[in-house]
Amino acid sequence: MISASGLAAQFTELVLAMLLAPLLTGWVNQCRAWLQSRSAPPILQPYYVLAKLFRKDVVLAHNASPLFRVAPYLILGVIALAAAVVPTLGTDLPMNAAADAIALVGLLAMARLFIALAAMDVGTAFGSLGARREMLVGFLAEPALLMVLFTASLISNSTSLATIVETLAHKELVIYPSMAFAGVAFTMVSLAENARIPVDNPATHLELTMIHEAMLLEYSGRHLALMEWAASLKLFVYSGIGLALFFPWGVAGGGDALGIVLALPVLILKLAIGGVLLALIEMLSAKMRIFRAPEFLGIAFLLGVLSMLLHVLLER
Amino acid sequence: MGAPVSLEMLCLLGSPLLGGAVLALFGHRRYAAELNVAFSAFTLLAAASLVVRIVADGPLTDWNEQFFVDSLNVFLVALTAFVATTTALFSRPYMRIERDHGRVTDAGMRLYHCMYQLFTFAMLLVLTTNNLGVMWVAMEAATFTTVMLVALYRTHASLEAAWKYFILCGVGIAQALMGTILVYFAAEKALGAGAGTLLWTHLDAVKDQLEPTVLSIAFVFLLIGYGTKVGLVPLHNWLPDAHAEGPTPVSAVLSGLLLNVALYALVRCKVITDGALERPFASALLMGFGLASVAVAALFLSRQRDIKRMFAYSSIEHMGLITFAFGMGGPVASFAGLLHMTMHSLTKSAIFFAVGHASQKAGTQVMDEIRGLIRVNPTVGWGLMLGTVAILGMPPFGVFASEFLILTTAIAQHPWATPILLLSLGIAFASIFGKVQPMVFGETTARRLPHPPALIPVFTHLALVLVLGLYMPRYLADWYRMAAKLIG
Amino acid sequence: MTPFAEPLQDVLAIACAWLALGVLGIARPASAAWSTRVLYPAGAIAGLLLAATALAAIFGQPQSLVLPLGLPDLPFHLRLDALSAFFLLLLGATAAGISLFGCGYFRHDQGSAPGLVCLYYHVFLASMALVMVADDAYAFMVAWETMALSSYFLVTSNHAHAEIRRAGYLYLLIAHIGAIAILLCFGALQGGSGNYTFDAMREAHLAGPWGTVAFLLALAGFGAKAGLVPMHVWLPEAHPAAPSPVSALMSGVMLKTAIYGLLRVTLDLIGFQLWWWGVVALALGLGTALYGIVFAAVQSDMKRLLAWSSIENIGLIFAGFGLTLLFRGFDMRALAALALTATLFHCLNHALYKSLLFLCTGAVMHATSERSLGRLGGLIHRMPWVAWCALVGTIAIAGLPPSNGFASEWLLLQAFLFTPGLPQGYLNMLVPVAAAVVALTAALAGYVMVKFYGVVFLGQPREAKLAEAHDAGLWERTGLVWLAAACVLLGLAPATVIGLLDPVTRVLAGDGIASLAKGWLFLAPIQPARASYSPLLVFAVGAVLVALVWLMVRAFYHGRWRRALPWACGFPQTNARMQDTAEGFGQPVRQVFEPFFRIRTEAPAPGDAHPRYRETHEDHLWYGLYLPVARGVGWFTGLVTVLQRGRISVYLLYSFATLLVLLLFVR
Amino acid sequence: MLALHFAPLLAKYGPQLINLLAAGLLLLSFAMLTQRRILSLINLFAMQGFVLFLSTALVAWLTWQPHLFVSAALTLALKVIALPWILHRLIRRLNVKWDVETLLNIPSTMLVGIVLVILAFNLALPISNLAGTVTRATLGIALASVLLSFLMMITRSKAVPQVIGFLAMENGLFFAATGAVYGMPMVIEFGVALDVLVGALILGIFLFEIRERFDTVDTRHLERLKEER
Repeated sequence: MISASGLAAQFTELVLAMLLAPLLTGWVNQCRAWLQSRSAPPILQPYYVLAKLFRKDVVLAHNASPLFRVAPYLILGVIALAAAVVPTLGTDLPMNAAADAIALVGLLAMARLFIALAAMDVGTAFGSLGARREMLVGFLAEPALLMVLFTASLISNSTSLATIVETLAHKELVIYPSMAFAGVAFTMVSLAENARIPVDNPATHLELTMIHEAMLLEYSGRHLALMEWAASLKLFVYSGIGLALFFPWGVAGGGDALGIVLALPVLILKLAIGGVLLALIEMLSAKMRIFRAPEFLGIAFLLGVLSMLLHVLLER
Repeated sequence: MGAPVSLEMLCLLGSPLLGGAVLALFGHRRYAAELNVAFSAFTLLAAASLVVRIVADGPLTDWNEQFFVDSLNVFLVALTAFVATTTALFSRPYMRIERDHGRVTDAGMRLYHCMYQLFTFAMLLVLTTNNLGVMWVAMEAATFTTVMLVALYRTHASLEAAWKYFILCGVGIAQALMGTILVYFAAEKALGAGAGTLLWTHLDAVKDQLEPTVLSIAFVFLLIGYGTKVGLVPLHNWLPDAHAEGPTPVSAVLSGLLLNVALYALVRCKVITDGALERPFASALLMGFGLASVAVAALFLSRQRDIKRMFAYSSIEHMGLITFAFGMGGPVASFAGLLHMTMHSLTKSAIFFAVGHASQKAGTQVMDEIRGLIRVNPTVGWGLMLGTVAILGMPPFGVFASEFLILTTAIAQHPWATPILLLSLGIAFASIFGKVQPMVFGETTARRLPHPPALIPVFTHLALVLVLGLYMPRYLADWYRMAAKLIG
Repeated sequence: MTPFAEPLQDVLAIACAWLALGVLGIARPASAAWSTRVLYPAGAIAGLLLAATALAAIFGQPQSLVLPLGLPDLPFHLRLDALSAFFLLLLGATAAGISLFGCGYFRHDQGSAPGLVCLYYHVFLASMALVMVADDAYAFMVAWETMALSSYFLVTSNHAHAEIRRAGYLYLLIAHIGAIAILLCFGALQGGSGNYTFDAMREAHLAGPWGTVAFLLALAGFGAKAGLVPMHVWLPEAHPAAPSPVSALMSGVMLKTAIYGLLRVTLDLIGFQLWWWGVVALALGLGTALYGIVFAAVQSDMKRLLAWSSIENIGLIFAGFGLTLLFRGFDMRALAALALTATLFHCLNHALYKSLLFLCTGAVMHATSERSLGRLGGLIHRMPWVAWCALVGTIAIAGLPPSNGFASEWLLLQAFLFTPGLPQGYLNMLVPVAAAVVALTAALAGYVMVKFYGVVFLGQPREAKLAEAHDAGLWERTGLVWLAAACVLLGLAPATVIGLLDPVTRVLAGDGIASLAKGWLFLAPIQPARASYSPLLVFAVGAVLVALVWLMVRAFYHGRWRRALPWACGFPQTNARMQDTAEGFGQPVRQVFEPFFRIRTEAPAPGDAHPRYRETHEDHLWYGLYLPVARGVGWFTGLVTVLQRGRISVYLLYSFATLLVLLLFVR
Repeated sequence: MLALHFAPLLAKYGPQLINLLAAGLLLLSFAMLTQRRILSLINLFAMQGFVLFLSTALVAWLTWQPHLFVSAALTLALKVIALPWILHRLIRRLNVKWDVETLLNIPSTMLVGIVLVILAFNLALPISNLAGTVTRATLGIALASVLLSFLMMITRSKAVPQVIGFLAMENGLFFAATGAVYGMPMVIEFGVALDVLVGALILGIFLFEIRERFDTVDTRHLERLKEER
């Protein structure tokens, strides 16, 4: 059942994801800088930051509990697990049998739960504020993402991401209007989930507006490094999901090593384009008040439901 | 002819009669209460032996057929004797406390004890006689005795209650006499004039030859007459007043026994009528009145402030339920009706025992002023709580057993009736339990009772009800079955 | 006699043992030591035995037994089949943990004497066991109402407080009305045969309308017990009012007895199922789930919060049940089996984690004598055992992998994803909406549980006295750990659980899905290509990854760390009161779902020296449904009093009129 | 002796006589219904009792049943002598002479009464046709008088008239018993008579009790026990 090639593919993919994730973040930042006609930081900036943070001492608040210290490792681990599930290079992934789309959403939710708990642990005003906002984003974004995935699974009669990609990429090309809706919904969700404008601004520490950063306020040193890494990995995972659902072409089918080798440049290309698009969106839209976020995500959720409805109505 | 009256019957009817005579003289002495208990106990003994005899060798007619005892009335006889005895036990401390409070005089005590025995006698006579006329006379006598008992305190309220009781039941009973006359009129055709004409056994033998029109009119009069005493809506108005204003032991026997006895008379007449008529005329009437009583009584319940008054209305409700069951007829429903009779009288009298002590303790019958019984007299509190739970038809108490049978039969045979029953039972539960709970639970400032309360009666009754809900002895069941067969 | 040869008799014996323990309790009512050191442990052992017996019995043949008790024509019939066995397993396993906890918990005075509480408690357990094995209407009703009664006395055990009495009253009232509905349902089921044994009901071939009547009555009756909206109002009152182990027992097990009854009646006793019954149940269930979780989000009392979340879970269970009926109605057996499996699995999970969490709140209340979330916080430092057990429960109830909660929700969602196969146009539209509601509910559950856990256990203590809080005692820890372990195990080995459920679904849905599961490692409901999930693998890989990260960090970098004041954006003297309160945390949900609530706000005046801001969220249904009904009845009773105005002539007129009417009626 | 001579005559005119008496009874019932003064009410009651006695005696003579003679004697003793005497003493002690206003004014009461009579006759018609006795028409009249006294009890607001109405109702019943069927069995006749007597006595006692508690015998003061709206 679990082939050696599969294991190999799984491993390479995971490692690749872990390593490429900061690069993607860097690339997005650079694009933003260009679009804002600023002089961009080097594309490897995230790596430098991580390295520096790892070297620094950890400063813990007095009443930080063990949970606070365990959380970063847990979060990075869980998101890495999620990354292992998403087929970016090949569809022959053993983890796909272990965790399907629903489980993937579950894993991301797990990460969110822990980051929120960790934020509440120290017991400062900002931590709990951030946690609350994060959960607010979460409880609307999570079902929306699930709806998007369900649409795909209804199309491909399977919740396993690998099968979904197989169906979408390697069957004859069919136009799925439902996927258009799903695509819009997914974009909105991933903007919110990755703390991007218009929902959040990754580059600010303004107390009143920040969500994700507010939760990291009390972290320092390697813990912070892990958190940052997890954040960029999360971005990578979401891009992976997006590509798998909407641009699955180029992902290698069932276990041909050559395909995987070919898939790599395709992936990088797609990621690059995706990064530009992301930066563009962030450029063009303005940060909204936090109270508007529910409406924004609510729309995403409804679009997700609509896409399922469309599928049920038109495509069966 | 001329067969000597059997010993059991003699004791059964003789003991209360004698007791009445004796207590009329010594009713005010210190040992009067014990005497009262003794006479009742002796009656119970006689009843028990009578039961044994009936179970052994079937129905028995006695004293050239003037008395007739079959499985239908023998169990009511036993029940009556039993509850009369336990109530006597309860009234011992209760009346003592009343006397200490100065609410009853010596003359009052004499009257009380004497009338108590005579009342028992009258009821037993109604149950055992074979003669519809004598039945009527005895019923009237029962009314008189209880009227005296209700008026015992000679207060404004008690007099008013007694007066209403007297007038309403008197008029009602008069209608019953009209009915009896009509029955006699019809019977003459079949049996010819003579002393034997009104004997139930004879009527039962020839019931299919009786003139239907006459019988139906007769039954209407009988229903109005005895129905008034059963407390069927809209003939019930005397009942809450009489229950609330008399001494509590009297309330206990009134709703525990007298209603049963009246219903028994009604059932006897129904049997004859059903025999004579081909259409289910009597059954329809009984069901109608039963449902009306259940519904209206349930609605009244939530309005009550006086605890005894509330339980009086609950008696109306249960009588309605039983009447409805008899109206439905059939082995199951009649069985259930009889069972419910038993359970109701046991439970309700137990409740009145507890209520009596509770209101004595609080010095009032107003429910809002009775609080936290469980703190001061836990036993009284638990008696009231368990009794209430039982009367509301909560398993494993026996009342539920009969309600179970009645309701399930109802939805199978008369689905239209079930919504009414469902609503009524729900409202009744809400009203009664909502009022009893704060009385039992919570905090209080009241003192303990001067005399130790009589708890044996309460918990004997409740224990019986509990056991019968879970297990019914074979012979008891057969007994009910036979009785149910008689009712049809 | 060899163990498990006669499981039904064993069950009976255990039930009797529980009763006996209760009676022994009132032998020495005042002595807490007697009941907590002797009786509760014994009760826990009985629970374990029950679980073991049931486990063995699930795969055994159905057994039946007739007791010489009950009505003359209707002795108590008992029967133990797979369904009963499964719920008995649930009961036994949960009760064992709760009783263990109780050993430590009941040491304190709960208002009533310890012996009495012990009596109620064990009668409650025994009656629940009897409900599961009853095989005729009378036995069932007796056990059912005994259960209601004993739990009522448990709820009101601390009856000095008026609001507790009110809660108990509301509870018993709704339970009783529900019971009457169930009774009538049985009356409809026996179809005029006059035979109330379940066997007879299985034989009786009902006419369509009667079947529908029976189903609706059952839905109403059992729904009232389960806390189905709109019959839920008693639940958030009664569960918090009871002592915590009792809340755990009520939320965890008693609600499931209602599910058991509903399954028994609809899938076993009624010979047929109509698909639209399923739609009704599904709609009600989803509504309940959303309603419950939204209200849970705004609660500021930790036990009320858990109670509302019980309503949510019941809603999910009903949704699964409705789906089962839907598939059954179209005779899609395999899918019905899938939905049913999800339902039953969720019952089991909820029993475990909800009792776990309620017990945790109990421990917290003992340590701090506080229930209000606004006065707790930072307890993870003072009571680590409770905190970590609670974390397990939190993850489970939030439905996150690899917990058991996720496994059942995963199955449920899978079942939803199959509904487009239904041969009914409109129903297909139902899928997305229904699935969306389930997803939303699950996500909200995460929100609520973060609020619960974060506010109670994390952050800084909001009150000075919390510094004296002590961790749970040994007995209590044992109980907590038992339940937590069960949650973890069920989460990691769902395939095994499905194996357990297989006989049940074969009986009720006519098919099973265990045979299709891809070995013990994977959970693959219909076919592996379609969907498969292996929590063990997920857990293992996840653990490995976390470990790797940790090791690498440790390997390459130093492990230096020091303590300091929190940073908090450099704000000076931030204190504990600046953390989010429970209300604050719930505010976003309150804003998004505003129409759900009946909100009353007390805002301070502009120049207020001591400004206080209070906001209460109440239930529209209470004001929109219950109070009007009560008022209506009140008005009606007022109308009836015309009959009793005290004038004797009028009374005479009544009987006179009756006489005349009847006389005319005769003519 | 004398009786033997009258026998044929009676046998001839007996039934008509009885019908005449029955008519008289009904007339008296109506009179009582309309009568305002208590004293004359009692006298009317006594007269009704006398008519009852006559009819009973007549029936006894016609059918030659000894126990009917006894009950006739009973009627005479009880309803013509004892009860009116008791009632007279009663009102003298309570000194109530007037029963001023009735709850329903007299003419409308009369109308209702007539309707009742018609109903009663209709009701009794089929039965009377079955009756083998010489006194077939009497049942309807008995029924009517029972209903009329019932009506009277309803319309009177004072206690004493209500009592009288109650006793008049017993009269009607008695008449039904003797007129329609030739008297009930002995036992019952006695029992009924006894009950009537005891009842009257108890009522008397009560009236005094009520009198001294409420210093009036107007039943409208007996309206405290009721349900508030």
